[in-house]
Amino acid sequence: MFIAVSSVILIAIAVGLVRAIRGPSLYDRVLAANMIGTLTVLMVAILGFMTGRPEFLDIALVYVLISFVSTLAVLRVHNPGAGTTASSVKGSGEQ
Amino acid sequence: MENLINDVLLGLLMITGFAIVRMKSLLGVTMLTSIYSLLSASLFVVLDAVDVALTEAAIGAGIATVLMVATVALTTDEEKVPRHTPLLPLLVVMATGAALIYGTLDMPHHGDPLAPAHRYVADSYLHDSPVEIGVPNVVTSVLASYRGYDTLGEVTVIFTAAAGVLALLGYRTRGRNIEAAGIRKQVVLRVIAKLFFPLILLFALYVQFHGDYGPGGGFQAGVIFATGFILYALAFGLGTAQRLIPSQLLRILAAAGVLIYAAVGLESMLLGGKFLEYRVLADDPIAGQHLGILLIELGVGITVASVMLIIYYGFVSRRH
Amino acid sequence: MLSTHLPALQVVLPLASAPVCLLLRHPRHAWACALTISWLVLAIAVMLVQQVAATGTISYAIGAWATPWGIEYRIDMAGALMILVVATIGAVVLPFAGRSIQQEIRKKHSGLFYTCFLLCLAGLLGIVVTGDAFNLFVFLEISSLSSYVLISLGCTRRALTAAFQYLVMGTIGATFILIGVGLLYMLTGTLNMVDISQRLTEVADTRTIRVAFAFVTVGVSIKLALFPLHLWLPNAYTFAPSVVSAFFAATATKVGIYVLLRLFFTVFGIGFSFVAMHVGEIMMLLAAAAMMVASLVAIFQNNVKRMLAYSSVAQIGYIILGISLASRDGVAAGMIHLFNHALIKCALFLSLGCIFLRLGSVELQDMRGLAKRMPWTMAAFVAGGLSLIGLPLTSGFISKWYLVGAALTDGYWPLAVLILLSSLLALIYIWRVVETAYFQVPGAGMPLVKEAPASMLIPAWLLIGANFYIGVDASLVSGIAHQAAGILIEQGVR
Amino acid sequence: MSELLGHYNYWIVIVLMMTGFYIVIARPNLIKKVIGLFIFQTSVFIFFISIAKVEGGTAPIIEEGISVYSNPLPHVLILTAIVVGLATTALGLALVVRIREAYGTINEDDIHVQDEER
Repeated sequence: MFIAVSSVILIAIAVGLVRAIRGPSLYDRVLAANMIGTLTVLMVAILGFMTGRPEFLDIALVYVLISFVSTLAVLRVHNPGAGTTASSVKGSGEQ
Repeated sequence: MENLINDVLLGLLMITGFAIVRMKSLLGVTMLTSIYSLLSASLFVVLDAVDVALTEAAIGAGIATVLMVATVALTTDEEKVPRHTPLLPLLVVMATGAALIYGTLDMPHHGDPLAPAHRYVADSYLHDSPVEIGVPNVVTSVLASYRGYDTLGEVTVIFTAAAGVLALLGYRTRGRNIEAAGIRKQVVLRVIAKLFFPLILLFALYVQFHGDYGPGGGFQAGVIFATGFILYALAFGLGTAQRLIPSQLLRILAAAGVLIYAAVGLESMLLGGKFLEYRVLADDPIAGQHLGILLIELGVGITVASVMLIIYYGFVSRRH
Repeated sequence: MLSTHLPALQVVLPLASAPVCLLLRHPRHAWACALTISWLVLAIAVMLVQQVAATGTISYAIGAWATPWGIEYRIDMAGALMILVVATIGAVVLPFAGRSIQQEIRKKHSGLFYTCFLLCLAGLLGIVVTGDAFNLFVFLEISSLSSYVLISLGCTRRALTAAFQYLVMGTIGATFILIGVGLLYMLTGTLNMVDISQRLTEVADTRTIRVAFAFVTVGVSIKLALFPLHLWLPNAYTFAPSVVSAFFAATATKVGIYVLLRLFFTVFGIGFSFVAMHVGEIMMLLAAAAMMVASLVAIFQNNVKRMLAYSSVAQIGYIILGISLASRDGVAAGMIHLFNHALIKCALFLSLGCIFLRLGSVELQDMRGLAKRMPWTMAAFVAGGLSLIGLPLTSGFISKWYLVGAALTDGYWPLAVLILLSSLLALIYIWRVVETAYFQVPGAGMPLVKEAPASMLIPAWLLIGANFYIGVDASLVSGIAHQAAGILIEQGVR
Repeated sequence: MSELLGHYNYWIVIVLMMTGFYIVIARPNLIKKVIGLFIFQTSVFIFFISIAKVEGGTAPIIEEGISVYSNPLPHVLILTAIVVGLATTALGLALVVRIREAYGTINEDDIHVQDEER
């Protein structure tokens, strides 16, 4: 059971990694990173149950809360569609 | 099974590493670095290092990525093609790698329970710490008590980083709240941020005070706490966040955390013990250890949270 | 009662006062705070030296945990000498800083400057005092990170690139040390240095330990700017604020050398380091190369600070040369030179700081005829320069005397020739400055500058005075150094 | 053969370390250098944590009914080292930002050219 679940998750991570590396646009990469973040949460949860110590779900929770923030940060900075507003959004902006 | 997961994760890490070498878009590289951190954090869980996994996730995938993204935003996204052929670096790296591989030949096998590293000091930590300190998480008792002095050093390092970023980038308190205007439209983001913000802070407090029993402690809590505020700043603008926690207050808090830590050490000295000897802090040695660990973890949490925010403010308030 | 806690206080005092310094708003207050602390640190250092001299090696268990389980502070004679160097230089340099920093650093940064200075002081002292391999890494990083900041505060943009270059090389060095410590831990199961050395005897003949030795040595060599890993040093010293150059030249690399001594003798032992790994021969070659190449390069520098920086690389060569002999006399000579060079180089950089205060430059061409306008500053420079060359009656002569003696006892007469040749090169580069400042006429448009203020001259002259004192009566320094070297060799042979 | 099976784990980690090290010394882009340092250090952390693993062990949080735990000491060291690594990264990136402002480029080769000109 665990074998099946963790293999599926690992394969999904690998597929996500391919997207992150090949791109081609930044959004593909951001999305891939976010997806890998989500899969990592699952992975950690599975590992907790597999080794008989489910209290490690704590770590999974941290991932959930934090991976969201870095995705947000990238999207805030890189906003080519919005043109000049991109710089005002971040407060630092691009040159 | 665990071995298989371990191997696959190592393979994925290797692919990510090579991709980082080749990729030219720096934002892309930043994303890959964040993935690298996530993968290594999963690997840490497989290898039973839950505290380390928590920290790596909070730092690598959280704060470090945010800082790298901010730096790319302040500089440029494209990496120029190197002018000279990297022959010498390649040679240096090969030689170093070969030396290390040569060194592995006499190492104990991976996971060998009879390896010297597990038999001596670590073994007695596992056996004695429940009696001497009374905290189930051995990592916490070693970190905060047996090797508490390293942790004081660690807090000082992070404090140094804050002083450095202040000196290099400074920070400006914003008069007008420019970003807030642009954000007003993004309802989904603001609702989610509002939902998440208290949750993250609550979770940070849990990690802070539950560190004795499960993975966590002052450092992780501080990072999570700061991440909460970074989320807030991202959603509602830096100005709003700075009104919530002004820069001057952060400076005081960053100093206060280190001082709390040092004060615990000096107090135990005044009570007749050695520096950082917590057992003299209360009548009962175990209670003293608990009190000491609680206080220094508090100091760590305060300094780390405020230093992270100082650094974040520094990067984000910088303009051309 | 307090006296038992001195080892801990030595480090914790500057460490804990750094955050206080950050909170002080007025630059004057921050300076006063740092100054008071640095003098207290010196007082503690002096008391510790007395204690060590009276009772032998001091051990202090932090948190009262017994040695392999907790972190131990351990001070023997060699450590005591190092503490004394670092604390003295800190205490001498800070009075100078008050005026110099006012000019070279923006007012809003001066509080941060003193904070980082105290952190760096604490880091360096921590490295010396600690008996724990990982704790050494932590304090190394405290001192390194604060040095990056201190260097980056220099007034030109090249200070930034110099700091970055140092950061990259320093971090590589620290990571190498970390890898080495990991390998050592892997085979011994402990982190306490003395404990490692005891448990090492069983596993010393493994490939893992050899690699561990190589990594730690390379890592530390980057930190102490051993030729050819010195590339970060010239830029860092040239573009850092004057006080910082003076402080680092006298302490940072010296503490690195001390760590090397600890590794070779206390942790790995002479049998492993010098016989099995042949580190003596390698170090001797690199030291000889440093003495010749760096001195040659120094001759062609037009920026006097840069010239002194290259001269530092060469002088580090002298010290390493002494250590590479692995004899009591050799190590003692190395330590005597370590002490003397700290005083001399600090004095030289301080006098350059005085020049920079008035001229706003340390380029050779701007110093034409300067001796008439700043006689005291230039006299200090010349006195320091003479000592660098190694003329009799200066401390430089003493250290070279011992060094040549040690080389000859071991039958390395070519080394003695090299030392003399390198001194000749030092004569050339110092003469270039003397010639410019004393015998050339100032150019038409050059500003009429005044002598530097007393607050800056006195620290420089204090060091020059100590230098001449040692030149006449070296018994104290040489006594301590020989005693320290004796202990190290004793630890090393087992 | 058993030699190989017992050590391949460390070998992969060494490859990871060297990837980071290569980025630091071969790439002229300053941000890439900092990222290289980050990868280098993270890989060293993986190495330490691999040392700590005990076959059949579990996380070192004492609980009734569990007898084999992994080694907690490297975990503690790496917790400290991660923090040190973050501090270095933050300082490095701050320097990069300032260098870009002062030179208009973050390419090491271009910076050298500008320094030579003056």
